[in-house]
Parts: sequence; C-alpha cells; structure tokens
Amino acid sequence: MISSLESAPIDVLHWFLGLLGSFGVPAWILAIISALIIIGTIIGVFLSLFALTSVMERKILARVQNRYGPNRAGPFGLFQPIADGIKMITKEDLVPRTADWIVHFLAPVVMMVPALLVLAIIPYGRDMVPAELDAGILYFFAVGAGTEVAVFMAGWGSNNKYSVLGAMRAIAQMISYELPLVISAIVTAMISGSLSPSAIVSAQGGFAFGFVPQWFALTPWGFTAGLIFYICALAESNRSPFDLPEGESELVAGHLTEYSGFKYATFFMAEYVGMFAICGMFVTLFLGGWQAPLPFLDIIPSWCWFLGKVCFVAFTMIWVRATLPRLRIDHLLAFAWKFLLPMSFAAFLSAACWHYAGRGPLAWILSLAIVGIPYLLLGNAFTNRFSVSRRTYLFSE
Amino acid sequence: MVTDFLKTCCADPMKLIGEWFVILPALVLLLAAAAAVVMRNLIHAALLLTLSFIALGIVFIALGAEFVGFVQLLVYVGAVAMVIVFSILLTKPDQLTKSRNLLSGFAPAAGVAVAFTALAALLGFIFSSPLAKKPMPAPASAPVAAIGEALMGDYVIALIVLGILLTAALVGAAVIAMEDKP
Amino acid sequence: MTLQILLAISAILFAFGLAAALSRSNAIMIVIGIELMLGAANLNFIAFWRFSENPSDLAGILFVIFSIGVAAAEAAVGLAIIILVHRRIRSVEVDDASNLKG
Amino acid sequence: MSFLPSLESPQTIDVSLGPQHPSTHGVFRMNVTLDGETVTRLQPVFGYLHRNHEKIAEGNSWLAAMPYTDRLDYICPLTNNWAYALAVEKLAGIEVAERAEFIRVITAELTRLQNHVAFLGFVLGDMGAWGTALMYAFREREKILDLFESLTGARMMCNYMRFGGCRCDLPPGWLDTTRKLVDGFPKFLDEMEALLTGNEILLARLQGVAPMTADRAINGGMSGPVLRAAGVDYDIRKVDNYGIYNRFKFRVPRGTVGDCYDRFMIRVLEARESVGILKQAIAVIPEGPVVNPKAKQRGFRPPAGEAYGRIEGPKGELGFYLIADGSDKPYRFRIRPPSLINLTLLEELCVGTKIADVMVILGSIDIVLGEVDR
Repeated sequence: MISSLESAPIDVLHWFLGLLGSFGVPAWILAIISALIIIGTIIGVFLSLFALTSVMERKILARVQNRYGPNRAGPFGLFQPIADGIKMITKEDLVPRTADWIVHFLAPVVMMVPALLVLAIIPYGRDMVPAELDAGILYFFAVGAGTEVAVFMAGWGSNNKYSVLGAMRAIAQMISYELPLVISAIVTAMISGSLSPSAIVSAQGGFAFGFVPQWFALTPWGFTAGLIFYICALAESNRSPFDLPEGESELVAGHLTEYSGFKYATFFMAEYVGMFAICGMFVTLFLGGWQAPLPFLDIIPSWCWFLGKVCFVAFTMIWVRATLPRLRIDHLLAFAWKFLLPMSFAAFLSAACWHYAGRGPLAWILSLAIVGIPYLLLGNAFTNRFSVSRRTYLFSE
Repeated sequence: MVTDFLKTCCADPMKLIGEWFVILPALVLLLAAAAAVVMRNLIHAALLLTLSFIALGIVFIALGAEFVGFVQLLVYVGAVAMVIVFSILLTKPDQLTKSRNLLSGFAPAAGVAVAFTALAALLGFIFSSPLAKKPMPAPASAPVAAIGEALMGDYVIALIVLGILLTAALVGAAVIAMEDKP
Repeated sequence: MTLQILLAISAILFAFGLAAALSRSNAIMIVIGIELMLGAANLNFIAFWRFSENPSDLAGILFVIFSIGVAAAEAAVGLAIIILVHRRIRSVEVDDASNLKG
Repeated sequence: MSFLPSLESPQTIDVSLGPQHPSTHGVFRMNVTLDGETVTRLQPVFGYLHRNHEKIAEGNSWLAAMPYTDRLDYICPLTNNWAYALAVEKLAGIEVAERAEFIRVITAELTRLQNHVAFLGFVLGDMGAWGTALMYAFREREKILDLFESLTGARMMCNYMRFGGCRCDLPPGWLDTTRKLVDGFPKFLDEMEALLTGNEILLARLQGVAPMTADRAINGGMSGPVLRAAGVDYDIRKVDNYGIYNRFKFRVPRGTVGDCYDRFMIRVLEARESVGILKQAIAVIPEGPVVNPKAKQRGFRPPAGEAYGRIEGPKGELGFYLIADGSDKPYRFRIRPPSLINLTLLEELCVGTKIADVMVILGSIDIVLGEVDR
C-alpha cells in the first residue's frame, strides 16, 4: 500500500503505456505519448498550484493585514482564480500605438517558456525526474536566464518611460543577483560532487543520530548558502522586497504598465510558475528535496513531501511580501555586490573546509568560523555605511 | 521494453528526430544572425543576437556537448546579451533610429566585399577538403564529471588564468565605466 | 550529416559577423559582429570534437569553454569602453571617435 | 523608437509623475527630469482638484462656509472647522462656551491622532510595504472615525463646529468610549514602533534622505511636524495658546536632522503627546452648554473688519484670513493651507535623490490634495 502510493504516478504511467503497447502501438509513438503525459502532468499540477496560490496569497496577505480577502467566489473564495481568469481573458488587449508590437507581443511568451522549461529537471519524488540531466543545475540557471530577456523585452517594447525604467532596473537587479544565486547553488554541487539535482538530493539522505536529517540547510555553510539562495530567489522572481522592476508606488507597474488582458495574465502566471520552480530548486538543494524530515515519516510518499516543502517555502515568500518595505535601487545593488557576493564566497570556502576537515565537530567549528566572521565584519561595515542609527529627540515644554 | 526504449530515446534525442535536431536550430541561427547584422534598430539587433545565441546553444546540445550548450546559454543569454542591451540603453537611447546604418564612403562596401571573399574562400576550402566529407561517427557525449576532471587536471593553469582574466576584466570594466568624480 | 555542413554553417556565420564588424558604423554593432564571429569559431571547435576519432579527448569542448569565458571578458571591457567613449564624445559612431587621427 | 529625450540634455528623460500615479496622494503631478534614476529637476503641478473653494465661501453666508471647510483636508475635518470658527470668533469677538472648548480640544487631538496614524501607513505604502502597515493604521483610525460618526453624524464630513461652540452635545457614553480608546492607544503606538522603527530597510530608506536645516525650513515657510522635525521649536498650540491649550501639560518634540526619518518619528512622538492631552481633557471636562447662547448662527452679520485665525493642524499651521464688510457674507475668505506651503521646498528636497525617494519625501511632507488645490 505504502510503496504503491510512493510510486503511484510512475506506475500509472507505465500501466497506461503497457496497455497502449499491447494494442500494437509502435515504440516511438509511445515515447512521444509518454513525454506528452509527463509534460501535461507537470504543467497541470503547477498551473493548478498557481491558481491555488494566487488565492492563498491573497488570503494570507489579508490575514496578515487584518482583512478578509477574496470570499465571494465559491466557498472561501476558492473559485476566485477562475473568476480572475475569465476576467483576464475577456478584457481588451491594449497595445500602445507607439509600442514595438512584435517585442511587446513576444515578451509574455518568452517569459513563459523558460518558466516552464526549468520545471523539467526538478526531482519531484523518488525516481521522479522528468529529465535526468548530468548538468541539471547548470540547465536550470541557463534556461532561467531567459526571463531577463523577457522582462527587458516587455519594458522596452511597451515604449513607456516607466516600463523602460523598470526594464533597466530589472536587468541591473537580475545580473547582480544571478552571481550569488549561482555561487550559493554551486556550493551544494561541490559537496555532493555532482551537478545533477537528484544526486544532490540523495547526498542529503540519511539521518545523523537516527533522527536529525542531513539536509544541507542544517550545516553552517549550507545555512549561509541557503539563506543567500533564498534572498536571491526573491530578487530573481521579482518578489517583494526586491520588486523594484514593478515597484507600483514608484514606477506604476514597471515593465507591466502597458500590459492588459491575457498578456498580463501570462506574465502573472509565468512569475508564479517561476517562483515555484525556484522554490523547488531551493528545496532540492538545501532542504533535502523529497526526503522526509524524520525517519518514521517515510510512510508519506516522497512527492507529497516535495510539494509540501515547496508550498511552505512559497508561503514564507508571501509572508515576506506582506511584511517588508521595498529597497531602493542603490541599496539593492550594494547589498548584492558588497554583502551577498562576499558572503557566498565565504560559504564556498566554508564548505570546502567542512569537506576537508572530515565533516565532524572540527569541521563544524571551522566552517562556522569561516561564515561567521565575514558575516559580522560585513554586516557591521554595511550598517555603518548607511549610518543606520537610533536617534534621540528633544522635547520642549 | 518500453522503458528501455524510452531510456535510449532520452539518452540520444538524435535517434528520434535525426539530423533535424541540428539543422533546424542552425537555420534559426543563420537567419537570426543575418537579421541581426542588417537590422537598423539596435535593440532589435541585440534581441536577434540573443536568439542566435540561443540557437547556437541548442546546436551545441544537439551535437552532444550539453555542458557547453548550457554554458553558452548562461553566459551569452544571461550576461553578454544583457550587457549589450544595457549599454545600448545607456548610450543615447534617443538616437536609436537616427543612427547611420553604415560607415561613410567606400568602407561599408569594402567591408561586405571582404566578408564575402572570406566566405567564398572558406567554403571553397571546406567543400574541397577530404577531411570534411567524413561521415558522422557514433553519438558522442561529454560527461560533466570528465569535463570537471579535465578542467581541474590538465587544464588547471588555463582555468586559473581565465579566472584572473575575468576578475581583471570585471574590475577594469567597472573602473573604466565609473563616473569621473571631480 | 557530414562535417561539411557544420563547417559551412560556421563559415556563413563568420562571414555575417565579419560583414557587421567591418561595415557597420555603430560601435555596439561591431561588438555584435565580433560576438557572432566568436560563436562561429566555437561552433567549429564543437563540430571537430563531434567528428573526431576520439571523443573522450575533450580538448575541443574545453577550448570552447575557455573561449566563452574570454568572450565574456571581452564584451564587458569592450562595452565599458564604448560607454566611456560615449560619455566623452556623446556618440557611439566609430567615425566620430577620430581624435587620434591627427 | 521615440524614447523622448529631455529638452535640456539628451542624457536625461522627462517623466510626468501623476496625476494618474498610484502614490501621489491624489491628483498631484510632478514633472521630473531623470538622469538614470536620479532626479535632476522637479516641477510640482497642482490644480487638478481645484474647486474654487474660496470664491464659493465668499458667495455663501458665514455659516454656510463651515461645511466647505470639511472638504479642505478631508482627513481631518474637525480641525478645519475649528480654524474657521476661531477666525470668525476673533472677527466678531464671540466668547466660546467652556464645555465646547474642551470638546474642541478632544476632537482636535483625536483628529491629530488619526491623521498621524494614517500618515504612518501611507508612508509605508509609498515605500512599497504593500498596505500592511496601512491596514493596521486604518484599524485604529476606524475606531476614531466611529467616534466622530456617533458625535457628528458623519465620519469624514463632520461640519461640527459653530461660532461660539459646537453643534451638539456629546452623546451619552461617548466620553467613556473615548477614554477606553485613548487608554489603549499607547499600546498600539508601541506595537507600530516595534514593527516599524527598528526595520533595517525602513531605516535605510528614511534616514539621511532629504535633510532640511532649520534655517531652510523657516525660510521656506514650513510649519507643523515638518518644521519641528528640522529642529525648530514652534507649535502654535504653545505660541498662541488658542482655545484652552494653556491648561494642559504637553511637550513639543523636535528633530535634529530634519530628514524623512525625523519627519516620520516626530509624528509618532506627537501622537503620544496627543494621548496625554486627551487624558487630561477627558478627566476634567465640565458640564454646561456647548454653544454660547448669545452667538447668532443663522443670519450672522459680524461687524466690518478683518481677522486671521490659525490653529496647529495635524499637518501644520492652518489659518483663515477673513474680511467682513458688515454683510451676511464674507467679503474675502482666504485659506493658508499647510499642505500647499509645505510643498514649496519639494524640488529642493528631491533634486539629487533617487526616484523612489521622491515618493517617500512627498509622503513624509504629508499632503492632502483637497487642501493643496482648494
């Protein structure tokens, strides 16, 4: 029963393919059908997850902000995404007269494609990787680079000053945060000795003392790298407090200002799917992927664990969005280049020391020191630079 | 039976769609490159250049050099193309259409002529060379681990030099482009 | 498929790049042309590696990796220079940057 | 591609921020010249909400001008009412009923509380905190607006003050509710401060942005919290001692740097002082009539003359300059709106900052377009 749940999706696929095979369908058609089924499943799961999250995000934000949120469409407002979808599709699609219409039209498409493509290499469960690639992590970042082009195309193609400003911000931000993002991801690849996500997940298997999971996030270097990855993931997916390209209080809607109707919906969808993809990568690299947190919890199928963790990370992102004000562009860039980048190098060094010091108590002390000291120094220098201080005020009677 | 076939298909996509896996992206590559070269609008040229980079990356992947293909996408699409676009925006965004297309005088014609002479010569050599008529050998692949070991083994000096070069280029570019502060 | 086809594709790509670099007057277009030529060279390396007798010898691949790295450095420095020139003479046309002609 | 260059330099672009912009606090417009992200020139444009307020008041009777003052700074109608009533009382020499003086202080300080609280939320919204702080602020503001509703019948357009007093007495139980609210208010302010003032992003966004020296603030005609944030000790409640403010003990906070952070914090501190005044006033409010029985409301004809009545509104010095010619209408009706005059230094504050700062600076000045444009 347990094992059947664990591999249920794969079993169903194989059973279906076997059934088709028994009707004499040639093997190459079966291969295409199998690929289509897998693609359909992933897209279906993530789009329904997107629909669910778009309503959950609004509910959670509402909860944080002392209000109700959507509660009219369906029970608890659960049909809100459907209502939104119908509204988006039936809305007029406006293209500014002076816009570069080809670029304007292509931008949402270019945005959507990488967001969906990167889903291919994420290990969703035990033996459940749609495309097992040797260089999976490299693929993730290489394909993910396409979003930058899309954001730029959207901003420039609209021929709107806010949009162009948003596009410039987006490029500066994404280039800056790409570096610490990649470096902090490479740290895990270095420790597990492989660029393949499933190998990295299996390197985090097992339990120390029988109950402490050996996830990378629970080591000093992994914690640092994970935090850096998380922050950069927020920046890469344009989430608050790094939502400068959109920056609705400054740039109206940044690169999305001139988008309406279905094109806007496509952007919206792509941003959420991209967010899930990067959450999935975060879970894979640092939170043990599909592994259960405690040994006896193995009875729950691995793909449930994976989805659960992804949803949890996505929830924290929503939480951050509800809590923090937005950074300014110069703070943002200074933070990336002067704090995150050196810290990711420190995490890199720390991981190397951890590996060569034998992964024991000595390794803990060493790697903790290597990430801790730069953190204190850089953090001090950084807060001093902006002269952040408490003030005293004078009172006159 | 089915799963075995699936595995071979995934391992070598060439088997499924054959040479078209190389030819199609190569065609896209050439068309995009040609369009990028003749485009008047610089941003369009840069975007088409990005497209040709993507197509080139796919050609690499189709030829079995996965790792290089991904590196190509990551570096060229993610960084070089964006830096080009950014510098276009930073340098006279207002004059994009006014920009003269070609050099003045005979220079452009001469340039094109040189390019086509070079092309003719190259094509002549290529089609007369016996080496070039070699048939395709068995599918090859470059495992990431092997590349990593080569980079850290025989080629480690080159890698370090490259690292130093990139650092120097980064610092140099930052210094060059920095505002002259009075 | 033979090696010829790949080499011909690469040659055409190179010619496009060369034409752009030699005839366009905008410095950024020249950078674009140079990038295309580098891409053509990389394609050649990969093609020869693919058709070599001994594909486990990774020299072709590694050369491309290094070449991509160098190209990135070149693009960064080249565009920084273009921005600096633009700041000085308010133009990115190479014809205008002729102060040293005498 | 018509990426329109600015007329002055091809390197910069002109952006029209507003009037349809999400965070210009209404229909304010700024023509901004940007060099990259940095503001090199800023021209405020207003008048999109102009309603000819002063002329309308001159065409109506003295009393009929009262409801129009609600629409000036629609966040704080009661202080507007008071300023106008004060000017008329000065003009005609009307005594104000004792109980009414207390009610005026209580409502004015409640108005100040809800204005400052809403300000905290608006500034956070301008910084992109996506409404969370705003919703918390509005929770408290709603309670105060409920009090206004039960007192005057309207939440925002109160029309409550009359010459020589107020329109009606406090409803039964109103003081108890107010006392409860006032007692609970410091807790809310503590919560707000704990959530906001320690936040690194908020500190980095506010501290050091657009500092204003005391000299500049005085020369620019600033008033209210903006002036006091620049370090000038000037509070009309202390200077003029209008109403019965001399009977209450309260302190006037002053900033030292005059940047956005000081402007932000001064409001928090002022809200705390207002709580103190409210507690004192509620404790000693006397019984009695709420309006001077000798004061005439309808058909009111003050003797010819002129008067300038001013109060310390939540946003600064709100003054009404009135000229009477002995008829039943004001001959001249002139408003000194704090929001408009505090905007005079806007360009000076904004030039050299980033575009994201412009919104924060505008927010930290705390304007209401109903008052700016009149």
